[in-house]
Amino acid sequence: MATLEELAQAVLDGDETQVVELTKSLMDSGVDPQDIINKGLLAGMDKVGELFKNNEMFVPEVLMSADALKAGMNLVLKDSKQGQVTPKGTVVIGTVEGDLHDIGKNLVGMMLESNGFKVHDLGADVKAEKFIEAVKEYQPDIVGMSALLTTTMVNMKTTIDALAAAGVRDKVKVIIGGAPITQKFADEIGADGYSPDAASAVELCRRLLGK
Amino acid sequence: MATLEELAQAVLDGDETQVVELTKSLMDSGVDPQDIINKGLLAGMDKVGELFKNNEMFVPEVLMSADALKAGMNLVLKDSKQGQVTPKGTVVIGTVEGDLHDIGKNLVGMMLESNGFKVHDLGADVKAEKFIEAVKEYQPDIVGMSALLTTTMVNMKTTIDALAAAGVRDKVKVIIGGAPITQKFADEIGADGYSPDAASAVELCRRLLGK
Amino acid sequence: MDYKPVRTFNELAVKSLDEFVYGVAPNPVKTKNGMVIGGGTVYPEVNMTLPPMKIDESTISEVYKQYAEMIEGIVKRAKELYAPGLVVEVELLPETTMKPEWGFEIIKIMLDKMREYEEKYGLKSVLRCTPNDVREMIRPPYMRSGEMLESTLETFEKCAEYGADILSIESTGGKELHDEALINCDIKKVIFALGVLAVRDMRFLWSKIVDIAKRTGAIAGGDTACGLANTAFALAEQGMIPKVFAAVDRVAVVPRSLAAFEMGAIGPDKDCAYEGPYMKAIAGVPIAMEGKSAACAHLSSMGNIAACVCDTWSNESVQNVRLLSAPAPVVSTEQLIYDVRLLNEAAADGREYALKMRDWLARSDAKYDPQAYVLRPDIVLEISKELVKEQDAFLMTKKAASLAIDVIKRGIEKGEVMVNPREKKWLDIMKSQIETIPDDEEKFWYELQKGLDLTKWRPEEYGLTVSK
Amino acid sequence: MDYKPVRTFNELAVKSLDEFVYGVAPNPVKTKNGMVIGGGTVYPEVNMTLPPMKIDESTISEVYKQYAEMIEGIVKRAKELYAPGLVVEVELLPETTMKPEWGFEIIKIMLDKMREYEEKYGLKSVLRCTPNDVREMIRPPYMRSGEMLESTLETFEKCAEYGADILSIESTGGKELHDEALINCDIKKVIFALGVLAVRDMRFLWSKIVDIAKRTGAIAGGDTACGLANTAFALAEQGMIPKVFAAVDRVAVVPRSLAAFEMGAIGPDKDCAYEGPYMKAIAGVPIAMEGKSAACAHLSSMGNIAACVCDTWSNESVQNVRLLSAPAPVVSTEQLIYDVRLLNEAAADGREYALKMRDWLARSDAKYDPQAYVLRPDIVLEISKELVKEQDAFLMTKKAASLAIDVIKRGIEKGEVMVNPREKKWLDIMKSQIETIPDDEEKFWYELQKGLDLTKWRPEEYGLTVSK
Ligand SMILES: [Zn+2]
Ligand SMILES: [Zn+2]
Ligand SMILES: [Zn+2]
Repeated sequence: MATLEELAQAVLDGDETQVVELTKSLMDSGVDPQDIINKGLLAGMDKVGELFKNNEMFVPEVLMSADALKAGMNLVLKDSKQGQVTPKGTVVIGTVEGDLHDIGKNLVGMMLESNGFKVHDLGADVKAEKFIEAVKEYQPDIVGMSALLTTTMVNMKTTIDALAAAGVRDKVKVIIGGAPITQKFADEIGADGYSPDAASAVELCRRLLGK
Repeated sequence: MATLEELAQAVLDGDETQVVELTKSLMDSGVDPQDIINKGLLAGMDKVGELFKNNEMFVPEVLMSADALKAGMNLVLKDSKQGQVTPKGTVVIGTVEGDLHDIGKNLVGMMLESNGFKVHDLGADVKAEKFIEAVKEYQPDIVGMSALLTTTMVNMKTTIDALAAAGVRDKVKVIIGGAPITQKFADEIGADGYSPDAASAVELCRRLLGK
Repeated sequence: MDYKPVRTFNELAVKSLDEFVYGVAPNPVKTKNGMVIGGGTVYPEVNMTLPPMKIDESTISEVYKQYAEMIEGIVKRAKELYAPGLVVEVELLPETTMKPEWGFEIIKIMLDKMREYEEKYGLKSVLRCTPNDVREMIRPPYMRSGEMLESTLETFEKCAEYGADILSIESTGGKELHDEALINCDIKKVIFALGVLAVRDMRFLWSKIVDIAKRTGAIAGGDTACGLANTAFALAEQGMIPKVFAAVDRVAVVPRSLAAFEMGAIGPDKDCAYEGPYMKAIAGVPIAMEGKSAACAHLSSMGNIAACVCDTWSNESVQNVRLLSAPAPVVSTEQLIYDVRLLNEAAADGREYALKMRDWLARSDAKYDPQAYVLRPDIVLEISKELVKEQDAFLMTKKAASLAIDVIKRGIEKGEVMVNPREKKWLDIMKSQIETIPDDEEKFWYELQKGLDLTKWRPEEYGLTVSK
Repeated sequence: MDYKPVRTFNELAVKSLDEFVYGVAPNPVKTKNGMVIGGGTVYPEVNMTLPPMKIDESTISEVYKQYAEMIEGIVKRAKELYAPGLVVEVELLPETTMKPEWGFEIIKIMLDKMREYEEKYGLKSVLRCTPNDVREMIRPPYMRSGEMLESTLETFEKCAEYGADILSIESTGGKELHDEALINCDIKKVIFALGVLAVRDMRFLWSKIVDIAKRTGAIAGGDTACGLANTAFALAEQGMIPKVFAAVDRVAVVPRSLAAFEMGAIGPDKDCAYEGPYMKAIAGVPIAMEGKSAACAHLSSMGNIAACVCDTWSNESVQNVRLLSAPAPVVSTEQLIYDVRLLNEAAADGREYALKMRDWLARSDAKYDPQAYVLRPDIVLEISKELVKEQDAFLMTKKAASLAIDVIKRGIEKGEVMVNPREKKWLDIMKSQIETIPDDEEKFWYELQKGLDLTKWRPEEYGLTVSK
């Protein structure tokens, strides 16, 4: 007989086939779908988040777990009265104007998605206006900006100022990251948070939204 | 027959005996005391300043030149209708509160004096109040602060703020220096100038007073 | 249009382990002012960048001032420390590449000061001019035409005409796909990105750069896979991907970076991606490397071993910020000069001692990290020897990855290299993925197509056509 | 009251040039957790300080946070790079010495984290606790009594009780006069300040510190003449005084720094003033040295040669500011670890190769600067051998200065060291000044008195009485 612990472990292992089988089996045994989601699937994903934060899981492993999770979720949601799982929050991300480095930003996006956030990725070399449009369109909880160059990090301030001028600064939390960024810089330009890496970015978003 | 060039050279050489002899000889020949001072003695000292700035003279050599200069000046002033030479400006210096490093500050003081400034040295570990008192008492053109520690440099701002609160900030120019100090920091705390070393400090004072 | 190599390498330039050492390259490069790189002396190579600031019309004069201040500090310290010669690298930023007149002005400021110090004090120095690969600014990028490419080439041309000695770039062909492949640890896509896309783009781009070098008398230096292997390295250092994956990626870029030399570049190769030792072994060119004295720019597990066969020794890049002692570029200059002094002193006692020094540098790091391990001079030669048997760049890339895996596995077995237990399975995963890659490039492309996100890059810019 | 040495040194501890090498001291020091300093391995010694910030009641918790962040970064990187062991030095600031409970809390934060890493990961590390010599806070200072002295000693005691492994200080006895003597290049006053004032104060202070070490089980490390010879060095580096003067001053501090070992300290000696090689030669103690990887703190002309006979290798001190890669203390940790890896690898091949490495380090710097030249191992031994013939510290100081002048002159003649032409006359000036110094200490004091500014210091604090 399948257990919720086994299901959590299968998510942690990133074993999609196993997750699907165990989920089915649990559903067939009449286990409460809420429990399958919370004590099985999401419990496994929480463990993933913890290991990733402690540098004990690699990104591709997290992504595999996220895929396995999704497969399990789809099964439960399709077959039960559970509505869609609401995302933990909505995040708009982008690399600031003039900066082409986007792998760090991409990573943050993927990790946020894997951890249940809805992410809108605006890409690299994103002008302040584009951030403003996105805030108006997607009404995110958080705007995340990335920069790798000392000459583009200053555009983070430009963007924050532009958000303020457009009257939307107080509607979102602004977080920033990238090699030259420090907490001090974040404080100086009036960002709400700074993260030194992708794993901490997930934590930071959770904390900012009180989740 | 002694020439003004020889006198200047003797000052540059820091040769006090020679300076005294040449000055006497020039005075005896009826050379205009103004010329002896400006084209002889001070011309030599200007050359000293230039060489020192270019790292081509050592401090003890500058001090010897200054002594030689003083000896020559005394002769001319004693024996002519020239009044006292007015100092180029008055400078109050000190190492800020909490900081014991004073050799750099001492050096600046000596170099300023050698170059014709009147200097009041308040010592090390100087509290803001002491700077304020000194400004009121000596009415300097310039206040110079020094710090070697990253933990005391912040007292430069405290001092500038205190000068403002005491209503004397706009009566003086404030200059700062010391290993951890940068132009950026000077700008941030509202200092009027920054100097990376003793030689440049003299230049800076001259520039600030338009001399 | 096909960009045919002007040279191919079917045997090693470095004939034996005893000839594989720092300061000496089989094909040294002589600069206009008589410095010989790879001719027996290791030179410091100082690279610097701006502190946090915006670059636009309103700040450009401040930008110039920053570079003037940096170069003054650098040559002054180099002179005070009696540097045997100096390479100054300017990695232009996107803004100063897109406006070639800005980039040119910066290079001019640097060169003028360097010449002044050569005249006044006899300090010999040469400038490596590295424009930014701004083709990436437009997404998906146009690789073979358009304003961005033109700006890059114009920057090269203008700077070379004024006397920039060495032309380099960190070109980004294949990066659109490689980034994604890295994060997913998908070695198949890595091999395609490097062995097909990156190689094709290198051949295109370097045919242009070599032309410019010929026209202007500049030296076509080389092109490190910074955006590729160095990204892998940074991700591994942060614990995002396995170090074994980064190590394999690093070896897999060899055919891509070799393409510059196949098209006529002659070195010194650029640092950053640490593939230089392979370039030296195969093409015999002198190489720039970076290690512990680049810790200001990034931490690494290759601080010493990177120096084993270097010809210039670099700090990667440092911001113009003030440290307690001096501005950071001056600090880097000092550290690099002391590092090369030591290397050159050992070599002055005879080749035997240079080899001893090399082996200590290698031994001190090789065992702790697979990325360091694949830089061990004997392993570089062992892998390179197999690679030159393969003339097709795509197959060479596949082979490079495969050989790297085998070597690391063997190293683990022999106890020569430490690999975290949870990384070991990735060696097997990579190995079995590689086995499914066909030997035919077109076939591979056909197979992969469906799984690729073609909104991110343009196959036609790499001479590829999409089926159906 | 007279503070009598418990040990005297009338022959060299290092018997020959072939025994004078990094990592190995005649009298190694074993720490509580089993690290042996001077027992064959060179260890990195990382020293860090706060970024720009105020220290008071309102910020002290942020101060603690800073130290916690720094030590975490340092031990984490040391562990990742498999450091063979680690020395962490905390130079407490005036504020955190004057309030011993603050200094204690900082030391506790560091030690707790270091112990955690030893337990969890087996990273062995020891802490060197260096309070500030706050006696200077009151001008003219009380050297032998008062609140300031008590705070310093209480800081030592509290930290040692909690487990601080090594006790050190950069004491400032004699500095009141030495500063002025330096700026005027007055070698007579230098010799008085060092050979009379500084030596007397060292004997007083170190009798106290050695007592504390005995009571607490801590190791009485040593006391570098930072405020003295390092000031000379900084002034010379800025071109304020001749380098030959600084070089002579550096040798003249030897008897002063030796006093710590005469009073019972056992090393490892502290870095900064570069007199360590003389301590090792004479007293046989292991020594900390700093060189190129301290360029963050100060530039120098001794980047390599400083490592010749070091037992720990230090970065002097670095602010907790963020560089592109990581916080600066982490960057220093990495650079030091790579430096010592190389030294230790060479030594692992046998003494013969450690000596080779030492000689390359020496040769690479010795010729360019007299301050480097007087650190050449053979010259250190040559001068030290003469110094131990002299039992009186004042006469030894006079002799040290005189020998340094002779050696530099000979070096210039033999073409072994480069000295700026306008510096040469200073060697003669110093030499003739020294010749006028009487051999009797009291007589010298009597002669000098009139020319001294006794508002700056208190003769009675050095056991001296003013005539008439
Ligand atoms: Zn790069
Ligand atoms: Zn680079
Ligand atoms: Zn010190």
